[in-house]
Amino acid sequence: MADSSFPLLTLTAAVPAVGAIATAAVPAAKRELAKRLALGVSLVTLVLAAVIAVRYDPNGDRFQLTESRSWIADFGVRYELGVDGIAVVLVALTALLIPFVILAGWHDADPTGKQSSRWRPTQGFFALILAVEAMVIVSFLATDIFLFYIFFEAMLIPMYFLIGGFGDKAHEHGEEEAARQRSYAAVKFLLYNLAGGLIMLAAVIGLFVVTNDQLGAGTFSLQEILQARADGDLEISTNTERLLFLGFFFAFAVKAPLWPLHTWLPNAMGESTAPVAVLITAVVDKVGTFAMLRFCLGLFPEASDWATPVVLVLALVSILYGALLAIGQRDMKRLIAYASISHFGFIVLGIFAMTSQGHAGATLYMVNHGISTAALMLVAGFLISRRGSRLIADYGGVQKVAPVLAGTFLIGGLATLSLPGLAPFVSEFLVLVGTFSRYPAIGIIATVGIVLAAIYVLVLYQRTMTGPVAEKVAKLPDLRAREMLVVAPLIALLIGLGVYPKPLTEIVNPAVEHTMSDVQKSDPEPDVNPVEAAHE
Amino acid sequence: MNPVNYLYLAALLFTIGAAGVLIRRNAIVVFMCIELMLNACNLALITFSRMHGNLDGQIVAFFTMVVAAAEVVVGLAIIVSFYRSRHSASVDDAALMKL
Amino acid sequence: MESLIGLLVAAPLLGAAVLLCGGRRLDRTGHWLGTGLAFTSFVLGLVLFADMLGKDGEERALHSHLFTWIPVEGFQADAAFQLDQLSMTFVLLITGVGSLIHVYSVGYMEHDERRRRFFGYLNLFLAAMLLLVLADNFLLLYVGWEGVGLASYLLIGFWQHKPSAATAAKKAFIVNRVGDVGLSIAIMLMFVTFGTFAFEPVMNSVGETGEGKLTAIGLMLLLAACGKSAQVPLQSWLGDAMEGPTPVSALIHAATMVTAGVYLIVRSGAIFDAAPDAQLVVTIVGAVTLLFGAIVGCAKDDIKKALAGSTMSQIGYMILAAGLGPIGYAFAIMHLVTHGFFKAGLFLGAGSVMHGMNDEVDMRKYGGLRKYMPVTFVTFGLGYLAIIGFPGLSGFFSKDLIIEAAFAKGGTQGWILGGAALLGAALTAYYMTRVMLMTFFGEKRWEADAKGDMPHPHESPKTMTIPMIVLAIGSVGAGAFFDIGERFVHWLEPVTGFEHGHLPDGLSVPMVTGATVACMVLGVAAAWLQYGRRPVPAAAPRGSLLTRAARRDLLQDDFNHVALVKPGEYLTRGLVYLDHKLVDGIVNGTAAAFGGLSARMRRVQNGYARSYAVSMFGGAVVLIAATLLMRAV
Amino acid sequence: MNALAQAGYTTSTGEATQFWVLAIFAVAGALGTVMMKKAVHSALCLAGTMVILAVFYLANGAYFLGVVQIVVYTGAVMMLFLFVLMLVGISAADSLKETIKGQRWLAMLCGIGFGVLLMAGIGNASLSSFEGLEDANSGGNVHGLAALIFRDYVFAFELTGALLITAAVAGMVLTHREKTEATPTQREQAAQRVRDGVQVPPMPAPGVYARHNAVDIPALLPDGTPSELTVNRTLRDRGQIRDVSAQALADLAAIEQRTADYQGKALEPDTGDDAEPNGSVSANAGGKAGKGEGE
Repeated sequence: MADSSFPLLTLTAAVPAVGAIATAAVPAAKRELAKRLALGVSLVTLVLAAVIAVRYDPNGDRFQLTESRSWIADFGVRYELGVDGIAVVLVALTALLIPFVILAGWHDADPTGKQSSRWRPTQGFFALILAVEAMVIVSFLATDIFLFYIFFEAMLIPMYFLIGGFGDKAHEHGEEEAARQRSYAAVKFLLYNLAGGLIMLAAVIGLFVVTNDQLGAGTFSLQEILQARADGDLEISTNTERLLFLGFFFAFAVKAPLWPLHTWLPNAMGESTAPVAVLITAVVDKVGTFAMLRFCLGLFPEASDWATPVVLVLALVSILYGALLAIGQRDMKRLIAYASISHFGFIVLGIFAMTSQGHAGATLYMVNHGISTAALMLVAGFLISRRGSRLIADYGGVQKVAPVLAGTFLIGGLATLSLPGLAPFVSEFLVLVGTFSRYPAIGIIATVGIVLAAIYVLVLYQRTMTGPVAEKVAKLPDLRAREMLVVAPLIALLIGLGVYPKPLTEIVNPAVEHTMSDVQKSDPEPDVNPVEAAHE
Repeated sequence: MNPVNYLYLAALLFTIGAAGVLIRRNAIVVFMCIELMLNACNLALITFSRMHGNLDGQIVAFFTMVVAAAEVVVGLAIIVSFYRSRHSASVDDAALMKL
Repeated sequence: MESLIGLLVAAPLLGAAVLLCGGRRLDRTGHWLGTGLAFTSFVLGLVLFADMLGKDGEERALHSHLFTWIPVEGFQADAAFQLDQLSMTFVLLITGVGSLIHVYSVGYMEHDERRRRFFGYLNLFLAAMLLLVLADNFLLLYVGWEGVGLASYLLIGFWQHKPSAATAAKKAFIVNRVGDVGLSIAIMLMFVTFGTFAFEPVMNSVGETGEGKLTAIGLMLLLAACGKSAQVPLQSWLGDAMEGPTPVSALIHAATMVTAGVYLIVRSGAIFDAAPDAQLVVTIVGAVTLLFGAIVGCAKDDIKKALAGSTMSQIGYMILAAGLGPIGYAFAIMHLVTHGFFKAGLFLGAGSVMHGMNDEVDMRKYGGLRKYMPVTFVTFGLGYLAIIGFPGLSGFFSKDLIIEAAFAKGGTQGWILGGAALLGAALTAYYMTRVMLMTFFGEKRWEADAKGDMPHPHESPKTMTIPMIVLAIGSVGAGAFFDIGERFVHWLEPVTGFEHGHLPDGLSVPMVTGATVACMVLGVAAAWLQYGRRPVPAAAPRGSLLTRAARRDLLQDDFNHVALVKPGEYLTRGLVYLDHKLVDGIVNGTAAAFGGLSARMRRVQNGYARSYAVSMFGGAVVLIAATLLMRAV
Repeated sequence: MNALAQAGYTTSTGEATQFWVLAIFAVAGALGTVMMKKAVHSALCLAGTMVILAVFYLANGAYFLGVVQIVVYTGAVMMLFLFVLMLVGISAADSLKETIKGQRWLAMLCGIGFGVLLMAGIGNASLSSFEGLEDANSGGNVHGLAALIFRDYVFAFELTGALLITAAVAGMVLTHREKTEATPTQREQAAQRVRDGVQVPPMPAPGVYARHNAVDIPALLPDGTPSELTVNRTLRDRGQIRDVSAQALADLAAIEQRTADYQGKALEPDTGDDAEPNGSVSANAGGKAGKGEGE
């Protein structure tokens, strides 16, 4: 598709940004208005994302709907946006999840009454969520590395306030302990990601220097660098390339998070409210894995190849380690967090398996994991908000008093253990096949992860939902209309994408081929040429 | 003799002055040491102007003197008012920057 | 016709969706809707069957390609169906027995307020099971495979308020997951080896690859089969699965789901034929399990657990047969079908007994029930005769054929396997006679249940008795019908292939048959001596070491507990501790170190202008030094 | 000077000798400025150094600046310093004992390092060649300067003018003390003294009972101990109190001895009535404290 004069991508990113400002400006008394405004804005963004997905032509150029303006001319920094197939689905995922996050957090930020009337937590909460959405979308769209970097880091600020300012009040040791844990989690989140970002900044500058030396004029433009590499104008020396790769990868591994850089995630997800936790794991962290796929592999193919063994082992450790720790948790939100760590391990595995199944699987995995974790975590959040406790031990027999809640929880859980027929299975199996076809041993070990997944999900379900009804649970109301409105579409998506993922794969496949050509890899051939099935 | 020696002298005086600033506690003496440093600079400047054969160095030295005079006025005034409030002229008594 | 295949799966799936999402308004009519849809797919199955009979041998297989499921570079997964004779057999078994059990459940679950959901789950199971047997590639089969696992999980744990039920359900799912690992690895291996995992291309190109890979694939498939069909070493879940409602035990854990493993092995027969080592392992697993299950069945006082042991053992027979290759495939399936009839009948009978006895399951508290529930007695008795292989009834034919085939394998292997099969036959006779005697004969040993009211046994309602009667007819006649003129074998031959086994010299068919009957008589006699002549003690005697071990399922759970569960718990606890102390500790330690460092460094800020001036001056010195160095360089 | 024009590298031996002689004194003066205990001596040393520098200016052909140096610095600025010294007086700040740990050594280290580096820098700056100021000063040094100041540097010149004025104003503002309330009348002072009870009578005059009444000699109390209250506070701060009490006591003892001899009896009973003067001493001490607060 030709470079359209109409800046659709900019608009998509600008709408939530403006919406955030508008929401923040709503006067204190008009709390409901702020909520509705935020919801409306997020829906508009969703529409725009849908338009992008429609306008995107799978068989067209690699980057489409591109926009390019000069920004900081002296350093060749440009305001460059563009989408490839992977970015399209991830932008769609983001735009899709935010309305649910907002709906689920409808009452999370209502003022408790203790504060003065000028206190406007609600406005702040929803404004911050929209701000995060805007930044995430830009970082998915940016094809200029410096632009990406800025938003990759800027994301931390609203997230910091969302975690530290609007945490989960439910804590075994009471309110002020909760507040303490919350600020600890927020600071931990910030420091980890800042550390990663700092190292990445060094690498970004290094890349600029390299391009400056070799291309004459330094550039941050992904497309230009890829072009130059393809034409052989840009020859990065092995050591430099490896250093730069490590600089980028570290930041993404913190964000993703990969063992052993993961410990911020359980704190952050445990202490923040369920919608914010979804925001962290389903939206923000995806930027990390996405960036691995786009920047690490795209810019430094040889270095990626060089680092592959180590990264694969780390991913494998994450898978098993996360699952085992999930089994050992007493707090359901922390359990889901560790489960996410395990899933991120799968995603990284798929990325660095360097097979097209692995890459397609990893991309689908990002989407599916987003949806499934959102479903599970939001339902858990509803449950916690009813009972006021995150401890698994405080529950039991919920299935008897709130069957619908229990049912949705079970479906979310089954999606998390990637039951065939639900979306995550497709991606997980693709990742496993992709890994197995190049590294059989690692593939087999990773497959053990599906047993562990079954254990932590079913143990969680058994302890909370089945058995005799625990006291304080007996009076729990079932899901309300608003909550159904949040959960039902997610479940529908899980089933729909599980049965018919073709629309996604069609968008993703060409981008995957591009990435494969970036890393100059081709899939291993089967021993026996496949005999075409009669009915093909 | 090469006039560079003037520069050596200036350097020496400047150093002595600086050391004085660091060592003495009496604000007035500290001030004198500063004046000493300024004078050392002036000597250097004037030597330069002689070396380069133009008067700009002297002009700068001239301005230095003027500024130094102004500085002395203000500085001494500060010392006086400080003494009024603290009954002391020791720079160590103005240690409010301590954490 | 092809389009009907889709409908076959769609009907129960629709039922599940409607019943589970429908809400309370369906509570009154829901169960009939579920039953109706089950029958719908049964009728569809019959229609397709008739159509299939219209054609001759090779053209009977139908294919219908719905849509491309996962299209990724170099990876094509289709949602496509394949209906050949093998699938057709299963379709008829599943839908037929399934429909009957739906009807039975209408009566059995009458007083359960969650009956609607129960039927929803049953329909879900039917859909998944049909998908499993109709899929034309292993990945789609995998979907059905885990689908039935899910249904089984939901139905075992249907009475979730009972912690034991919830635990049993979880155990069943997780153990099955272990098997699923095998299946998925097998699929990956196929993909890597053949570049595809659809049945036809894989089976056609088996010859073009090495035996090593085929053996690996075969073993992985066997692992999957062990998980699903409760074969050693993954058998531990089946006994606990009896926590579910009895119709579930009848349908899922006797007739259909647990036989999926046999289907898998027979379906991928080509692979096993090319990998003799894998085949050998299959036969060994089968033989071991058939003895294991039988021994467990001999010691259980819980009627359902005793039947579960028997199921395990009978499936052991099937796996053994399937491991024998083309000699045995047809017999395995045949025994599977007959077993589907009589074992389902037996379970339904047990359910009917429990229905009359306030859900009492301990056979020591039964006794003399034949007077009170005649229909149950007769149908159960026929099933009993069938399973012990009473001449003329279906079990006789199918089991006898398997034993012959086992001997026909030839050599020491043949003798060992055949001997095991014979021993199994004797044990079968023993434990089934034991069940029969303890339940229906002797004097009554009823006790008041926990709520203190005495059971007054009565015959079950028509909705329950009719299915039992139908199944009883099946368990009487099916064997003869199949075996006469090798009808069944010829029916399956185009799919599984068939070759006549040749008994080792010194053995002849009548001798084997005679031996089988003799073993059966021996078993019955032993049981009668122990339980028929003298009264059964109300409290179980301590018994021999073997008995006690068998009561504890031959210590399988204890083994798993010691070998897997405990270490796992320690591992997770240790990791949680490490994650907190080590990984997190390093991070927090760094933070603390910086804090302390800065606390020391602020001492420099003593507030004296002069010391600040010194640092300035020092800075100046450094700068000058630097400049000079720069100029010097 | 003309000789100097040809020989572009060295200066006349006269200047050389002058430099070497005076330089020594200049350095000595500078050192004195730093080392002298009393600020007044430092000031004098500094003045000396400045005069020598003025001579060097002249030798370097900066006639105008040389004169200005003498007039402005040695004249005005140093006088200003002495005035302030007189105002502030001497205080404990004068002691050369270092109070900050390690300060002196650090200062020394930095100083030496700085000096060495600076000299090294000058050393390898290869400033061998230089031309004198003959042609620059051809029209007279002052004219040359004036031409520059009022043409090239006129703007800076204006600025410095503004700066000077500002500085003058600042000096006034800083040292000026606004009188907020009316000075208390004698009556009010008396009432105040009675109200706060300490030292009700006026301060004793210096030198009472003392040999002579110099202003720096404290009065002696009846028991002969000196009362610091009677000495001006500034003198007290400077510690410039001449204590003659010992001698006075000796005299007292001698007188009593004489009386004793005269009456021919030993002097035991005298010790008993020391209580009252002791009391007065303590009262004085209190009064001193009271005065301290009153300031």
